[in-house]
Amino acid sequence: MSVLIDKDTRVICQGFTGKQGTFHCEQAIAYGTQIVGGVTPGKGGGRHLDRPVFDTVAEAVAALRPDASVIYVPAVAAADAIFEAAAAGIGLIVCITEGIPVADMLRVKACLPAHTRLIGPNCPGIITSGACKIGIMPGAIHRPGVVGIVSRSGTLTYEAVAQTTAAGLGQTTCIGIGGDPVHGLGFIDCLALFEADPATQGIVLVGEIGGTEEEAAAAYIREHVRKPVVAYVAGMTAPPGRRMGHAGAVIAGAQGTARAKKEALMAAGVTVVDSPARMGEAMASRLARPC
Amino acid sequence: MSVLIDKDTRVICQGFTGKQGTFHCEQAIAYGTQIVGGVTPGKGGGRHLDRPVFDTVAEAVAALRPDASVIYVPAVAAADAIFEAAAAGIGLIVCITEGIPVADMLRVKACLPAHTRLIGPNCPGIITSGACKIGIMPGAIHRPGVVGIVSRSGTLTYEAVAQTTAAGLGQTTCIGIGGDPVHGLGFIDCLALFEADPATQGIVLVGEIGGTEEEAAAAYIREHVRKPVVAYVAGMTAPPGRRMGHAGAVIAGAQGTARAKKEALMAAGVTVVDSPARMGEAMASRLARPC
Amino acid sequence: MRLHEYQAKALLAAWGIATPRGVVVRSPDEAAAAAAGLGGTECVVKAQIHAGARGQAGGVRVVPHAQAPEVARALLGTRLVTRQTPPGGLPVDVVLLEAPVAAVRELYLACTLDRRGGTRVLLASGAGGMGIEEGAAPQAWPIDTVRGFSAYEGRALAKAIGLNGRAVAAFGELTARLVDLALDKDALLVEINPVLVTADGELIAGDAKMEIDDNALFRQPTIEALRDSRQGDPRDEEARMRGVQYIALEGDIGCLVNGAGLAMATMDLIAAAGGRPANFLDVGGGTTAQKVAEALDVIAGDRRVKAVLVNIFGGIVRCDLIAEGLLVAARRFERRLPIVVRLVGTRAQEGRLALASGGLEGDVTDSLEEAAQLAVRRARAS
Amino acid sequence: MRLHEYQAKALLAAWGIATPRGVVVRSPDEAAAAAAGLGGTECVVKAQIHAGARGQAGGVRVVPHAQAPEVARALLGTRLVTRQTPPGGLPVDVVLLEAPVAAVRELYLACTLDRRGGTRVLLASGAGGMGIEEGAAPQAWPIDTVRGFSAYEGRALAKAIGLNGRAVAAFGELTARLVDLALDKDALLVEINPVLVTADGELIAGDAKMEIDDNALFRQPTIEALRDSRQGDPRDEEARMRGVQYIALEGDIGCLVNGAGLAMATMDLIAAAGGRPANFLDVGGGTTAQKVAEALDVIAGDRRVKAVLVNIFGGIVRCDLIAEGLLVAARRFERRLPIVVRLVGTRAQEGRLALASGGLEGDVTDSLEEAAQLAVRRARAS
Repeated sequence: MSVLIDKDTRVICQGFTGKQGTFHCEQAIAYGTQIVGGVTPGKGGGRHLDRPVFDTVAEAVAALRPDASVIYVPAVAAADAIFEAAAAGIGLIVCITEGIPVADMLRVKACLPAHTRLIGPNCPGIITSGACKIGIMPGAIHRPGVVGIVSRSGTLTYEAVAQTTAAGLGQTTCIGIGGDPVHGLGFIDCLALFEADPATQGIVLVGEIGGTEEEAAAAYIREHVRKPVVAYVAGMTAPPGRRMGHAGAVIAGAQGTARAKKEALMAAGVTVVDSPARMGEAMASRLARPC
Repeated sequence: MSVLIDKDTRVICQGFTGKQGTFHCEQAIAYGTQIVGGVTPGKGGGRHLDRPVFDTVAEAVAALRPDASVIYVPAVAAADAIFEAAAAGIGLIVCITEGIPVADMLRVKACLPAHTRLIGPNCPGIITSGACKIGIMPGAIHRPGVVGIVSRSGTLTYEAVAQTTAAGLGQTTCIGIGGDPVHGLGFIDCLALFEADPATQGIVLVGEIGGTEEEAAAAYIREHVRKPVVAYVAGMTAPPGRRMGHAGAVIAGAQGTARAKKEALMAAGVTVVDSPARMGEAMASRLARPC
Repeated sequence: MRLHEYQAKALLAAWGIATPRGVVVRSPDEAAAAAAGLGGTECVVKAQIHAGARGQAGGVRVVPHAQAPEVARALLGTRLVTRQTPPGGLPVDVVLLEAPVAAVRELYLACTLDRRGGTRVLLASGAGGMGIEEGAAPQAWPIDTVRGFSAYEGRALAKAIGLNGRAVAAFGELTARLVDLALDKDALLVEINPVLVTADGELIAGDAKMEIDDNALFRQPTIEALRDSRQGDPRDEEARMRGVQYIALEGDIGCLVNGAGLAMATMDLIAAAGGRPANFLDVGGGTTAQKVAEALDVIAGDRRVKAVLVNIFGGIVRCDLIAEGLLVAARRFERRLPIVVRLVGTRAQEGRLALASGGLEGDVTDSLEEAAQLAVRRARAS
Repeated sequence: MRLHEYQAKALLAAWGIATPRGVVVRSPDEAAAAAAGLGGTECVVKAQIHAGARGQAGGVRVVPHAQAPEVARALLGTRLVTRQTPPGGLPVDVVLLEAPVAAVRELYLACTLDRRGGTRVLLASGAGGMGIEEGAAPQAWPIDTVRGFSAYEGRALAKAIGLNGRAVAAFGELTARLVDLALDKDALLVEINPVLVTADGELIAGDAKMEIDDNALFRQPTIEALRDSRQGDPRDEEARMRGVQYIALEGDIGCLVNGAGLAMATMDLIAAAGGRPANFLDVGGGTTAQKVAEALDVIAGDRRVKAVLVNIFGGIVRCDLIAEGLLVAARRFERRLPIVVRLVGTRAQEGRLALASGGLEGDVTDSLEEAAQLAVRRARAS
C-alpha cells in the first residue's frame, strides 16, 4: 500500500520534450513509472521517448486516460499548465517548477477545483518506493518499507529517505510539498493520507522556518494522528527577515521561528530531532517501542 | 398583489445625502414608500430627511432590517455600492446610476450571490402603483391596476404607464431593467414574476434595438407565458453600428435589429404595436377578449 | 470610443503582440523617408479612418517604395468613402506605411462582449480576412470574469479552428495577451483581422480595430489622448462637448427628446409619417433649461434641418423648465424654423402655458403621433 | 526585492494615494534649493536605506529649512546603523526632504500575504507609527483572490479600527488603491506606517515600505530599474549575479550546499558544533561544475571565511560533477583555506575518488555531523 500513487498510476508530462521533462521522464521510466505520454504545444502528433506527444492536455487525457500529470515548464507558464491539467480533469498534478510568482499561485489556489490535488510547486515531487516516481528525487536511495515522509525541503527529504533506508525501515510514499509560501497539498493533507494508509507505520515530517504550517500540523497531529511522528525543523540559526533560499523560508516578526515550530510539535507528542542526521534513528526507536 | 415590492417594503438609499438621493427619496416618501434610512460614508450617526444615516450598509442593515436598497451614487462608485449592498444581505438592489463601465458590471454579474436580485443599472427603477416607488419615475402617472410593465427604456416606460392608466387598466408593478448591455434582472425574470402574480392580467414589454434579449423573451413567452403580452420595440430606423444613447442600443452586424425582434415576438403570439402611442389601446383590446 | 488602426497596433505591440514593421506619416515628404526605412522593395499604404472596407475603396494599396509618397499624397487630405463610412466619407489625416508580410494563412480573432452570457468572449476563425463576414460563424470562447483567461484556453481554441504545429503555442500567447489588453484598457472590442500566419508559424496582426468603453474613459487617461474628433460628424462632436447624446443622421427633421428609447421611438414615428429624422438626440434624465437650450442650438445650427420636433415626457424633468429652455433657444434662431412641441408628464400644463405666454411660434400637442405628423408636414412646407 | 521609501511613495502617488510634498536629493547643494521649495519653515530630512527604525538612529530629523543642507551633508555618504540594519549599517546615498504634515492621528495599514489563508490580506490598526510592533495585533481583512477588493470593504475596516467621519470614505479609497497597487506591481508587501490623519479627515502616507516578488520581476520591467544593489551585502549581490542563492552572515565557516533546507540544516549543525556560519548558500537543483566553482569563488573571496564546508546530497546533481567544480575552484584559492567535503547520493563514490585523485587538500566524509564538527575544528585551527 501507499498514498496517492502506486505502480498502476498512469502519468503524463507537461513540458515533455523539454530538457528537464526529457531527463526526468527517462529517469522515471527507468524506475518503472507508467509515463504514458506527454504534452508540448506545437509538437502534437509526434513521439518522444517512444511515447505519444499532444498539443493539449485535453487531447492527452482523451487518448491516454492518465491519473496524474507532472509539470516541467518554465515558471512563466507554470500556472497556465496547472490550470490546463485541472481543466482536463487530471486528479493529481505534480508541479516541479520553481520561481512561480506568488500572485500566480494565489490564483491557482483560489481557482483549482476542490477535487484536484496539487503537489508543489518548487518541490521534488512524490515517490512510492519501488513503484512510481513522479519528480526529480534520486530513485536509488528509496526502499519499499513502512515510513511515510512529508517535507518542505528537497535535499533534506533525501536525508530522511537515506536514513530510513539505512535504518532498514524503508518508505511507503515520500511527498515533497515544496518551499513556496503558497502551495498545493500541505502537511495536514499528507498526515491524513499517511494516517489512513495501512502500510505506513510511522511518519517523518521535515519542516523549516517561515509561515505557521508546522504549528498547524502539530495541532492536527495532537487530534488526529495515532502513528508515531518524527520531525526535524531547519533554520534554528537563520536570521530574521532574510529569505533563506525558498520563497517561503523567512522569519517575519515573531512568526515562523524554528524554535516555536519545534516546541509546538513536541507538545503534540512528536519526536523532534535537533540534528538532521538523526531522523532515521529516531524513527527506528519510535517504531521499536509501542506507540 | 404585485411583484417584488409592496407597501410594506422597507427601503434604504445608498448615496442618501447626495443631490439625487435627496430629491428622489423625498419624492418616494411623498409617494408613500417606506424609506427607512440611508447610507453615506462619512455621515454616519447623522440624520437626513428625518431618517438615520449610516457609514456602511452593514450598519444600516443591522439597525433597520431593510428589504431593498436604491443606489444613487456616481458611476465610478456604483459597482462598489452594489457589492456592499449584496454583502450586507440586501435581497433587492435597485441601481439607478448610469454610465457604469462594462467591466464593472461584468464583475457584478459574475460575483453577485445567486439569491440577490439587481434591477438596473441605468434604469428608472421599480414601482408598484400606489404602494411603493423605488426610482426616478414620475409617480403621478401610475394607477393601481392589472398590467405589469417591463422595459429597457426610461421615458418609453412612462408612455406605457400613461397609456395603460388612460385606458383605465392601471398597473400592478412596473420594472425598468435598464439600457446597459450588462444588467441585472432581465425580461425573462420579469415575465416569470408577472406570470406568477395573480393580480397581473396582462404584460407590456418595451424593447429596443441591440442584443438578443427580446428574442430570448419571445422564446420564453411561447413556452411559459399564458397571459396576454403587448410589445413595442424602438429603433426601426436606427442606423447599424451607431450607439443610440443607451450603451446597449447598438445594432452589430445582422444582430439586434428591431425587425428581427418584432418578428420573434409576433411569432410567439405577442401583440407587437408599430407605434409607441398604441401600447395602452392594444393591451385594452387584448384584455377585452379571452386569451 | 474608436481607435485608429495605427493606435490599436501600437497598443498590441506594447502588449507583446507582433505587428508588421510600420511608420505613421502625415505628409508625402514623411512617406518618402519612411518607406525606405521599412526595407524590402514594396510597402503597404493604409489610409487611417474610423471605418473598414478600405481595401475595395482604394484606401489600402501595396506599391513599390518609390510610389509610396505619391499614393500617400493622393490619400492625405481627402475624404475616403467606403461601404462602412457615412456617404460623405471620412477624412484621411494619417497614413500608415507597413512592410508587407508573407502569410500562408489568415485567421480572425477578436475579444468582445457576449451580452447574453454576461462575459467577455473570444471569437476566432480559421478563415480570416475579408471573408469573415460571409463565412461560417467564428468559434466563441467565453472568458470567465473571475477566473480570468489562461493561455491553454487559447491553445484549445487554436486546435478548434484547425491550427497545428508552432502556431498552436503562438495562438495561446496571442490570445492571452489580447485578453490582457482588452481588460487593461477597458476595450469593448479588440479585433485582429486578419491574423497573418507566417510559414514558420509566427502570428502577426495584419489589421486591428479597437473600441474603448466610453464609460471607462475616466480611468484610461492615456486613451483620451488618442481621440480623433475629425472622424466623427462635427455635429456629434459639438453635442458631445455639451454633454448631450447626439447622433447625426441624413434627414431634415431635428429631434430633441428625453430618454434614449423615446428618442428612437420618435425617429420611428417620423419615418412612419413619411419624414426623415436629422438626428438622434437624448437630453438625458436630469436635464436643465440651459442644457435644453444648448441642445436646441445644436439642432438649429444644422443647416439641413427644416423643422424641429421636441418630445418630452416629464418625469424628473419638469416640463416648465424645458419650456423655458426652448424659449431661450428659439429666440436665438437665426432663421425661420418651424417647431413642434409635445410636452407631457410633470408640470406639463405649466410648460404649455409658458410656451404660449412666451410667444413660441410653433405647434403644441399632447399626442405623440400627431406631433410626428405635424413635424413632417412643417418640414415639407418650409 | 525591496524598494526605498521615496520609490514606494512615488508609486503610491501614481496610484492616487496622497503623500507629503517631498524632494529627493543626492547632495547638500540640492538640499538647500529643495528645502526652500517645500514651503513652510521646517522640513523632515529622511535617510533612504533598506531598513526601518531610522528615527531613533538619527536618520529622520525635523529641522528648519536652513539646517536641511547641513543635516543632509551629515547623512549622505555615511552608513546608517539602526536596530534593523546589519551591524555595519547601510549606505545613505539618497535623502528625502519632506514638508511636515500636521496629523491628529496615526494609523497602520499594510497589504501583505496571508500564507495560512492562501490570500493577500490587509492589516490595519488605529494605533500606527512606532507603536505598531508593541501594540495590539492589527485587524486582518482577507482579500478574495478572484472577486477582488472593493472600497466598501475598506470602509468596513475603517469602522473596525475606530475611524469616523470623512476618514471613513477616505480609508475606503486608500485601501482600494493600495490593493490595486500591490496587485499591479506583484508586491508581497506594501506597508504605510504611519497613515497620517489630518484634522479634516484626509489620509496621507507618512512612511512607506514595499517589497516586490522576485519571481515576478520578469513582468515588472519598471521595477528592476529601482534596484539599489548598494543596500545589500556586496557578497549577496555578487552571488545574485552568478545565479546562486546566497546570504551573507557574520561567522567564519563558508557553506556550499545544494538545497535551501539542507543549507539551513548545515548552518544549524555548524552552530550545534560550536561554530558560526559565514553564509547561507544554495547552489540549487540543476547545478553544474562551473556553478559550483563560481559559488566556491564567492565563498573564498570573503576574507572572513576561515574554513569551507561543502555539503552535497546528489540527486539530479551528480557528485562527480560537483567534485570537478570544487577542484577547479580550489586550485584558484589565493590563500590556504581548509575545506571539508561531504558528498553523498548519485555517483558519490566517483566524486570522492575524483577529489582524492585531483589532490584536493581537505577532509572528505559521509557523515553530516562529522562534517560540521570537522569544519568547526579547521576554522578554529586556521
